[in-house]
Amino acid sequence: MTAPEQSEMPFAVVQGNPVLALPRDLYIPPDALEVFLETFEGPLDLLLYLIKRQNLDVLDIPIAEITRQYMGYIELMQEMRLELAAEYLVMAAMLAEIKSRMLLPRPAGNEDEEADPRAELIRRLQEYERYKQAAEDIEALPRLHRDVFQADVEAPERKVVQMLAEVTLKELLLAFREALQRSEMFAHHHIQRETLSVRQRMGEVLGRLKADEFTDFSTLFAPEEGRHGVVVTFLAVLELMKESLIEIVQAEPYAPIHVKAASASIADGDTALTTD
Amino acid sequence: MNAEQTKQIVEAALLAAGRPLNLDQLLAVFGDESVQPERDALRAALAALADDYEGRAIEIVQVASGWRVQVRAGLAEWVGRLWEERPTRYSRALLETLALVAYRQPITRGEIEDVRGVTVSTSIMKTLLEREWVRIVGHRDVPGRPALYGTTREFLDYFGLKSLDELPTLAELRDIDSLNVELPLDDPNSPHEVQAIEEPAALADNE
Amino acid sequence: MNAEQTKQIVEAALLAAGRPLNLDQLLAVFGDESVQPERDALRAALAALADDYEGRAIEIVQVASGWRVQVRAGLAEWVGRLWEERPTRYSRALLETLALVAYRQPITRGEIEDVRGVTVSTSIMKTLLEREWVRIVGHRDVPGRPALYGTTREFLDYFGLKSLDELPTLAELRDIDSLNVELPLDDPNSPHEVQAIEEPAALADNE
Repeated sequence: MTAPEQSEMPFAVVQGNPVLALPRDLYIPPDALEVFLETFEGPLDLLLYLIKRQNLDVLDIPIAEITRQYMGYIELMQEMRLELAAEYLVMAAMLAEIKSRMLLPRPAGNEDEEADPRAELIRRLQEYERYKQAAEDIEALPRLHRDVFQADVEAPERKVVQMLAEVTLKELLLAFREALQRSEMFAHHHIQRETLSVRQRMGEVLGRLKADEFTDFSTLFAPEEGRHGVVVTFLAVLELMKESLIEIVQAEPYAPIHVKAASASIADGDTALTTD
Repeated sequence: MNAEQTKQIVEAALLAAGRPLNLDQLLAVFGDESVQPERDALRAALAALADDYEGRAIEIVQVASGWRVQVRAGLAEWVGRLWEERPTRYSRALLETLALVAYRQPITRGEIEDVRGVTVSTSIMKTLLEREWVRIVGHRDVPGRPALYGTTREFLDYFGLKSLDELPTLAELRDIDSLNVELPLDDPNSPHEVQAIEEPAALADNE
Repeated sequence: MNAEQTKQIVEAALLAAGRPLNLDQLLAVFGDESVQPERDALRAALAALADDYEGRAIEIVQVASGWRVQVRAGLAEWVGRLWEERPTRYSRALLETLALVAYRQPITRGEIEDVRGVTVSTSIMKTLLEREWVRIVGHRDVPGRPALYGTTREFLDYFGLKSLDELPTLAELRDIDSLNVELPLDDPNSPHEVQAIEEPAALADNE
């Protein structure tokens, strides 16, 4: 690729005069130019560069001149086959439009009402410039791991202790209600208040029984619980039997009754009762 | 570079490194050889620092890979609390599982899954068992002999219940807001709605 | 517990934590409430430590999430040599995006693009989110419900700020009409006096 020739675009400003033509003897390697062009963060950034380079005030940009320079860069970028973001072309169109509006004579007498055609562009340039500056300010802030190093001293026994989460009963019940609503368990009212204590007792009884050892049936009952407690235990035992969770044996009538947790080997004669 | 500056740079390096530094690594901090202090000057700086740290929270020790600054062992009890992890909230899946165990115990995992319509992860059962809210009370006598789960006394204690009977019936559950009168669900004095994260004693005061 | 012990525990915690600690976190190190010192006692301990560190290699600074002990700025040059990796350089595109989020939060990606005049790549937003400098704080109630971004405490910590108020002042916008009355334009004092307090030499790369 040959060095680009851009007659109108100043590559430098020498003593205030823009150097429009690339001196024939100055060769800029295409790679370097590419890097240079790629440093722009978009059309606003490029425009700001063009303005700042000539020490112009953003508020009073010579639109015709800046537009010409901008178009020069766009052509150069296209010539370099840089991937040109669509935003650059949109800006080119905007500049062209402003330029043409600047050429129109303003109606005399209502200068104030007629907005400067450059106003929107100037607003955007200023807006962008202040955040560009802000980015540079942030870049200059002392930064952790670059300018600031935090003390990090070895601690004895650095073990992580996992704390336990807390739950309220209400949360638990709300979760349950939702599960029930999904499962339509509400349709069958087969769990009543009464059976809850039976179910609790089923767990308790089952927990006391072993599969390889018989337990005396009578020891399952605690007389101090009263009649109600005995009934609950009895219902629990019946329920456990129904669910084939326990085995009950009695050698002969009136002999002591023994209970053990069901195990597969003994229960082979049984039709396995799955839960309903 | 004077001894004071050398000591400051050594201290800064040791405190910030987060790992032990040997003499060579400490020297490298100073830049290339022309500006590095003598090794003896470094040793002197380390000794001076050890003196400075006398009676302070930290100490300099020499370990296999070099020198390091560490918190004195006597302060371990306090510093160790820095790494107590905040509890994560329990998932809805876990709460549903727990509720099903409470209401339908003894119950197998498969039966819980039938009601919930989704699988119950092993980690949920593990958490509930570790928390000692749930225990294995037996095995159902079907192929595979699945474990039967039930709730524990700790479960009742935690939720401030004397027995499972105190849990609302399913009918009552439909209108959970009316339960407040019967159950210690919402103590107006303790804001339970915002739950709990750091409030282990929250349920105790319901009793 | 006397003031000296309190100071030692505070120092040990700050040095070992590897992150800033606020008063609550420092209090928690002491154990449960019955044994925690008064907050004023903690503040006194922090002040005493700051005095101790006078003239030493480290200092205590307050950032958004609390206090941290760090190497004094003058020693960063040496300490930086401990790590072979060069500190990450962030692109201008990323820093400009970050600046817009910091100064104009909550802000959508589209609004950032409007100001910058170019699209903001997904990878930039991803990097900012992964670094935890930026987070989604909500969604704007317009079609598509675009995410609104804001900065985090980690962002402030990272840049050594206590709050967003400490960000460098944003340049003021000048009105185009002011041009006509304020001629001549070349008053060297006027346009830039409102600029950032610390003028970085960073513009150099623009020529």
